[in-house]
Amino acid sequence: ACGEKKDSGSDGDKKEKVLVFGRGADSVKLDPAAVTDGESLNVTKNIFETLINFGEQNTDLVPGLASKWETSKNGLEYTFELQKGVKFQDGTDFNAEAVVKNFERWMNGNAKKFPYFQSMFGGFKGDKNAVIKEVKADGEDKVIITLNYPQAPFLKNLAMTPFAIASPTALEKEGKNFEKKPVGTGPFTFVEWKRNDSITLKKNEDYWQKGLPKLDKVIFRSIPDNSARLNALTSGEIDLADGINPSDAKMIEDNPNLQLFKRPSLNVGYLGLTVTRKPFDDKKVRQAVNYAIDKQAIVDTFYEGQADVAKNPMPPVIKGFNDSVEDYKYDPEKAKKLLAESDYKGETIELWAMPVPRPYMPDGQKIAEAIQKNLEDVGMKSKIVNYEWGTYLDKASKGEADAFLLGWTGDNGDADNFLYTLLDEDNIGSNNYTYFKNAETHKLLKEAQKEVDEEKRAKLYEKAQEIIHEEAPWVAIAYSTPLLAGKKEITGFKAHPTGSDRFDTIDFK
Amino acid sequence: MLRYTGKRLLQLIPVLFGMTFIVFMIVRAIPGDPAKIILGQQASKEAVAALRESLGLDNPWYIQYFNYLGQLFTGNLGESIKTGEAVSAEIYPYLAATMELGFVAMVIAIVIGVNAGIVSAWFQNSWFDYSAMILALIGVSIPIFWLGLLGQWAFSVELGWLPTSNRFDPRDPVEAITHFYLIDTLIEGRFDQFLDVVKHLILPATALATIPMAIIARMTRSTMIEVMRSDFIRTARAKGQKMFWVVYKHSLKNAVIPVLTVIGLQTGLLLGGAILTETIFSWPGIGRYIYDAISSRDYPVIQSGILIVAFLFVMINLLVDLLYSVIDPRIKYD
Amino acid sequence: MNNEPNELLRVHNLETTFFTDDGAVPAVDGISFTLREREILGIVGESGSGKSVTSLSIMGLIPSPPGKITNGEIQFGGRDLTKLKEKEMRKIRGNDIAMIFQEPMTSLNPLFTIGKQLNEAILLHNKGWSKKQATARAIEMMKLVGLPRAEQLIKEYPHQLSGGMRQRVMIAMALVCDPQILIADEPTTALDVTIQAQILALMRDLNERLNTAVMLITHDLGVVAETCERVIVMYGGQIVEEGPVKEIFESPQHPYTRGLIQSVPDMRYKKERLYSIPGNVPKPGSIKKGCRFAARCEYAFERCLNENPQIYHTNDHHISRCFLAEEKEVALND
Amino acid sequence: MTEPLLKVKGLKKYFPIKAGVIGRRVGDVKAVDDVSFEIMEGETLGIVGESGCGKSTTGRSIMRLIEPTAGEVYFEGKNVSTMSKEELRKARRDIQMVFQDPYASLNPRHNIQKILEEPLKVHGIGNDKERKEKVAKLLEIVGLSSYHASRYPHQFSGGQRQRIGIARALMTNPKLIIADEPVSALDVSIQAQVLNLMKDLQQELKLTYIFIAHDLGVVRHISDRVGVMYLGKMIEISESEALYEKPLHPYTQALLAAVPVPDPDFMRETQLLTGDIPSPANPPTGCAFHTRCPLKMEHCDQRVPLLIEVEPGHSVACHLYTEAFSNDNK
Amino acid sequence: MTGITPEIQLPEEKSKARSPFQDSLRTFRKSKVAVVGTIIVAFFILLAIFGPWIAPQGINEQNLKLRLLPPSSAHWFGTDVFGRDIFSRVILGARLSLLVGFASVALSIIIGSILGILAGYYGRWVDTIISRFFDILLAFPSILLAIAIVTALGPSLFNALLAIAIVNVPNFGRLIRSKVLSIKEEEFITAARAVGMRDTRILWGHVLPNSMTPIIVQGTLAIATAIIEAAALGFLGLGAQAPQPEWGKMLADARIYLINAPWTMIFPGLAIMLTVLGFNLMGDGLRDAFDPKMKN
Ligand SMILES: Nc1ncnc2c1ncn2[C@@H]1O[C@H](COP(=O)(O)OP(=O)(O)OP(=O)(O)O)[C@@H](O)[C@H]1O
Ligand SMILES: Nc1ncnc2c1ncn2[C@@H]1O[C@H](COP(=O)(O)OP(=O)(O)OP(=O)(O)O)[C@@H](O)[C@H]1O
Ligand SMILES: [Mg+2]
Ligand SMILES: [Mg+2]
Repeated sequence: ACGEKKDSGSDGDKKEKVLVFGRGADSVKLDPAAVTDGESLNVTKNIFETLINFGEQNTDLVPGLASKWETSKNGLEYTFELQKGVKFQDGTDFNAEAVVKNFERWMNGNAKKFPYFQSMFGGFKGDKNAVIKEVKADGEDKVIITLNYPQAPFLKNLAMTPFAIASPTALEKEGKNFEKKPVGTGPFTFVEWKRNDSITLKKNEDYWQKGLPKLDKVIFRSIPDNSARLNALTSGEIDLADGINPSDAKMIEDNPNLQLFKRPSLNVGYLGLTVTRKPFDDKKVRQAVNYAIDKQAIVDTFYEGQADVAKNPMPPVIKGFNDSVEDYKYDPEKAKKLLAESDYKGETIELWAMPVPRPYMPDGQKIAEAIQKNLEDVGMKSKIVNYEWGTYLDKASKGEADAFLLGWTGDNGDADNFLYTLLDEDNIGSNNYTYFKNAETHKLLKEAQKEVDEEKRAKLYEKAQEIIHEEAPWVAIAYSTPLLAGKKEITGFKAHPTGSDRFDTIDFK
Repeated sequence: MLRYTGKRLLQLIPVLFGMTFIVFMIVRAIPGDPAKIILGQQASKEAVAALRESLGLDNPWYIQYFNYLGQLFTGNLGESIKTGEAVSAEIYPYLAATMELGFVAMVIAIVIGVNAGIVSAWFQNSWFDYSAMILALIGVSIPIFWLGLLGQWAFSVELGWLPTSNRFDPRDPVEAITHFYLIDTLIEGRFDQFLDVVKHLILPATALATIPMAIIARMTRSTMIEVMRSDFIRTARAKGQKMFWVVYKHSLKNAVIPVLTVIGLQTGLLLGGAILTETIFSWPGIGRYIYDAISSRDYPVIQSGILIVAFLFVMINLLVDLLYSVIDPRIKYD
Repeated sequence: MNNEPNELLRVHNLETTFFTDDGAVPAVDGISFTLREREILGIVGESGSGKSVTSLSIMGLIPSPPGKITNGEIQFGGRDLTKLKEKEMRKIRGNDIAMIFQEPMTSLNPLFTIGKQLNEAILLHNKGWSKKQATARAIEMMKLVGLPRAEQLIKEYPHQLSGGMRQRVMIAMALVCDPQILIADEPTTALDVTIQAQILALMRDLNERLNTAVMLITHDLGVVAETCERVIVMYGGQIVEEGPVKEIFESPQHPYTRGLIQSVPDMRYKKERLYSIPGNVPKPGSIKKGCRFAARCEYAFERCLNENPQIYHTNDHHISRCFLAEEKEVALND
Repeated sequence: MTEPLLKVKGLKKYFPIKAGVIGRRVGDVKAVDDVSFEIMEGETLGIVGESGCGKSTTGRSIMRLIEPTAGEVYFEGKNVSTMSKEELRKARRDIQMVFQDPYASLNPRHNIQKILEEPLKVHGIGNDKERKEKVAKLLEIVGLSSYHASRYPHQFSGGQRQRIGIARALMTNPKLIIADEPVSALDVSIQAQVLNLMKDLQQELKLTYIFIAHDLGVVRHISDRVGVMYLGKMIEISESEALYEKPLHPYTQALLAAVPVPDPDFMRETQLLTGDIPSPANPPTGCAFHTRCPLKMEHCDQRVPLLIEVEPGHSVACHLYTEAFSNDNK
Repeated sequence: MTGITPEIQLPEEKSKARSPFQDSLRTFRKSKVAVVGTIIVAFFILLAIFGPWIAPQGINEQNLKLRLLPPSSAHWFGTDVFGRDIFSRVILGARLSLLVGFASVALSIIIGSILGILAGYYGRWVDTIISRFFDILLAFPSILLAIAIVTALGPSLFNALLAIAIVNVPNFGRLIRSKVLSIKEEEFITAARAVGMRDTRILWGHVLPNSMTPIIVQGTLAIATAIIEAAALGFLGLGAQAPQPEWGKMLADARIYLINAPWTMIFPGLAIMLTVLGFNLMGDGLRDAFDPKMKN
């Protein structure tokens, strides 16, 4: 594919700037709307753009392909004004028609084709829960989206990488192959994909934002093992590495050739206590477990300090975080007392340990071992249980675990994406793994979904967090700061809390 | 010969059938819902249900099996649940990667193993014999994943002599023609890239080669010793032939069959060991392809991947069988 | 003495020992004899008496380890073969002294054609010959040993030949370089009687026509009687009797020889009871004291159990290792 | 004349040659092809022939250790060929076998006691003590000592092992012993011991022997009658004296002529045979011997000669005599 | 008893009755390789038995303050990320590895023997079916099959053990089948039949005991392989589970500390290697002793 053969760039004054980014897995498809995995989205983020963008290192909304937008009073109609003079990488004009075509494509799809669309916008054309009613062009540069019912985080959803705008020409021309030959408006153009090895993007010379991107080429290389990836960084085979073990942070900081990047936290790692199962059907037991676990020690040891001890089911950066909730202190005595008062009879519980490292929990196995010890200290025996990741999620979602480690990374930085998704009865059987069910919180969360006023909304969430804290279906463990590491020469890299990074501002010193 | 090949192929049919069945049953027994895994943690219930249906996962197992068999007959290995690609279309680069790695490992194992075995047998009970056999014993006893990690640590991280992982330098990617990069780089006349590919191969191939090398060395030695005791070797020596030729011509050819058998069997070990090696060295091969597919419950990929590897293994052993008759005129196949 | 043909090979006090796990086994324990030009010398003895070890010692082909020539010399062409370097020994093997073995089935390399194996022997000692010349010579020799269709046979493999044919090939191979000595170690034991008769006739014939001296090793007294001129009888690694065939059969001096001759069932007459030597053939090295045969000997007396008899000459060409022969020697000398 | 102890009629054993995917039968090795003979009680029948001519197969087929393809075997008038498995097992008490290889025929893991008392156990004879006594007695009989009973086969020499093999065959007091080359693996001096032992035992215990061997000298000494086999067929059978003095079949003549005689003065008269023994998988047509026969006649390669009694007690299968015989009777 | 030729006794050495088994043991004891192997194996067996008394610490005595300490006099092999004593864990891990090794091989031998004997002795369609089944299982690279099986059963040490056992069944099955077939052809079996022995008795009394030594030899070598395979499964996260101190699992856990704390992975790896080496040496010695044909 990449016709030009260069002589390792040693000669010539204009040295090519190539960034090799090492990551944990290969992408699945390069059609952002069709995938759910971070590794696909991470690449498409650099090829495509969304109407609205998140802020540089937060989830505030800033203009993307839409330069301006307006919301109607009832929250049912959104008007977007588009950037002018933008072209897709294949030369197609970006305009309202293109946007409509994209929406039409999604809305006519199904859950298999566009899973995120289903999750974020309730359904497809004709579905009863579908959020979007219709999308219309209003001239060349204006798009109007009408909703069936108000959705508070609608704009945030739109800012998510999956809803990036693809070239309608390419979509038509490539058909199914589009997922292997993506064309967007983004700073980089797709070049080549070697499965399970690397994806190469090159600079989009006609990118509409002047001066960007700074790199000539970005190569995404998959190196599944965290330590192998770090090895590759140390030996100079890659320039930037994702998924750095907290345990390696110190070493990287000490290494004069490397630098550490911290991704602002948009996640929470927790120990779920399935409230439908003995002994966790007893609130006292759940609270006891909360007292029993030495979260600080866990954070210090397994996150190597690259995390904050958590107290709520969502991280503090999200609007609506209730800071006045007072966390359960590490207090084994109190835990013992509570246990003594409870129905717990000393049975051995199953403690499920996550088999794979995730940003919110770098080493579930080891954390489980530490928790096991904590519980043992207060008289609760546990057996560590392991399943392969897929099975783990599947079984946990069926409510088969007693206590399980898990976590969540926010998609769009909205409280709804944490509290409702993870702890509302509507999501029992999917993401509410603890089967927590509470009439009050249900009411609060439902209300908040339709509340357009930000402040009022925040209050509702704060209230919900208080109840959840008291009911204690989780032991919230940590808000972690996922780590990346790169060569010293890298400048302008800002790791994004959502986990999808734009490489257009990166440069080499 | 042709007839024998045909006969052997025919005999393989029931084995292949059995294999499909076993693989299918094992794969179905793996707990976990692929739909859920594909859609990930964030997916909604509806999305999962819809996907299950469209993947045909709601059918009873025997229907699924017959569908699967039916597809196999038409040469269709199914579609990857994860990528939506036809497995037959996407598997080749992985297969090529493993075959290249395996081939190089085998060459290392055979060249060193056979010669070490020969020299040990020739100079039985010499210091060379002792040290080679002790090394070989250690070689068969060493966990290759450990060896691989140590090698990676020593030669890549500490010494920086060799790359840690993958097949080539991503900054200067090899243009795939056959997906055997050793060949591709040569076709393209890129000698620098060829060297780079070789460098990438050294560590994983050596790790992978260790056990077969040790086993081959031991096997070669013991068969050679046996052969060298035989009457016809005495005859050859009685003619006044040089020991070197007695060893490398008369003995080796006779020792080759058991050694070949071992080599054939070792390919199985190699293909299996590839999972570990490929994980450690991020080698984009079939071992990792299958392993990843297991994590994502990508049934068609697991099934086809295992089957293809097993098929390859069976074929290699068939080839070994056929080679016997080329080497040994006594084995007459019809 | 003077009108006897010249000595070709003189073995003097040869001692070959195997150093095994169970200690040193003196398989050949101080034997001396000579082989003369053009004669057929028979060596008989029961299994384990050291016949093969003697012949392999001469060829310098004792498997080592565990075997080693521990004493004595083998004079051939003015040189002591036990002192020769391997390289010089190679020039003698096949060229000056050739050997054929007991098992025609296993003495040919199964993986090479007959022609190739014959050519190898020819080309080894005829530097500068072309393949064609070698093949021509091979065919000539094959015809000489009475092999039919020699031109086709050279393209065939050993397994395609019957035992008798293979033994003929072995003989042809031994004779291609016109050796002065042919050592035949039980060349017919594995063959059927009718075939054995053919091979023995051939050997006699070749001995006459080519003037090759033959050392014929066998355990069959019948074969000795029909083929040899002179015979050596071995027991427990030693020579117990040596003399002209006629004399040995007519008036055996050693009780063992006598017993051996008597215990052979002769096809010409029916005996009600066969003579039998009581007891078993001892393991070499197991008898430390006295005459090795004493325990089985009906004439044994006190001295036999304590003292190993030396060799006594009962006449100028007949020796016996028995105290009974002492008197005769004394008488002879008187 | 009394009934023969053993009567073999038209015994055949074909080993199929298989080929192809499904193992189609493409031919047969005619290891034993229509062999008939009789043995009287107390008699020794020697069977000789070159390697592969079907001697062992004959011996084993009689005991039904291999199922014969065709033919009948009568032992003491009972048809062995039609016996059930259980009857056959019982019958084997009376027919025992001694094997060629004294090394391979003894289970290396069992001591002599165990090896010898096994036949008794199998047939439920005696109690422990009696069995022990019997083992000791038989060890003495075959010239070993009772203290040998606790040893293992590998601790014996070849001749001793063959004695053990014979002792085992004698444990159940059999009437018939089939000895398949019992001395060919032994040294000459030992061979004589074993032959003498077998002869002594025969007199002592009124045994009947089928003595298989390829050594004509050995056979002459032990047999009353001798049968000569060639390529699966019995080509001559006669009183042993008659056979050795006046062999009728050209093959027998050649065979006798080929045996080396331990006498340097002995002069050979007959011409040697040429050529090799054909394969029983692909035997020559007509008389199997015609390819090597010095006296081959025109139709020898077409017609199979039948075994015909040419002189009293002396039968031969050769066209020389069928012609002569028929001519004589014209 | 007239006329019977007596066996004249040579002044033979008063050798005692020695079974071939005892003979083999003597050879075995004389072989240096075998002795070293046996010592290593015995050492690890002792560790497995007495580990809890020898080990300075328990399996899971965490002390997060003492994490990743390099080897010292207090912690000979250093500590892991939980501050647990690696020395103790390595010692206590011996039990798991040996358990998997012995148990899985025992299981495969039992199943393999049953199938192998059925196939070898009854022949015909029984043989065809069983042999085909073996062929099929053998057509898979064993580790791959084991991985698939464990994934299906769920990762645990027991399931790993089971998977390894299943994967090894055809090896033993085939060995025993071929042993049965070849022993069936041995002359002493014909002799037993000639004596009038029943088939089942031949099978149990002659065929099986004579198949034992190759099984023992192969079994010992298979234990070595099983230990490595279990470690590999542990390494892939499919075998033993935390906090079990299984060596492969310890390696996997230690992998991310390769650079910071190499001792965490050096010692468990060495332990695996040494144990496996011990079994291999012993197996070699046994083979040399029991199967002199293979001896060199
Ligand atoms: N490679 C060897 N290792 C140990 N001992 C050996 C070896 N070769 C021969 N011997 C010993 O030497 C003795 C004599 O053996 P040799 O082969 O010369 O006997 P032979 O007379 O040729 O007998 P046969 O008639 O059986 O061939 C044997 O008893 C044996 O113990
Ligand atoms: N189980 C078998 N399967 C196929 N062919 C067989 C079998 N057993 C014997 N034969 C063949 O039958 C023929 C006769 O064999 P048999 O063993 O009876 O010969 P023999 O006269 O005893 O020879 P030897 O003197 O070598 O013992 C041989 O050609 C042999 O190859
Ligand atoms: Mg010999
Ligand atoms: Mg036979």
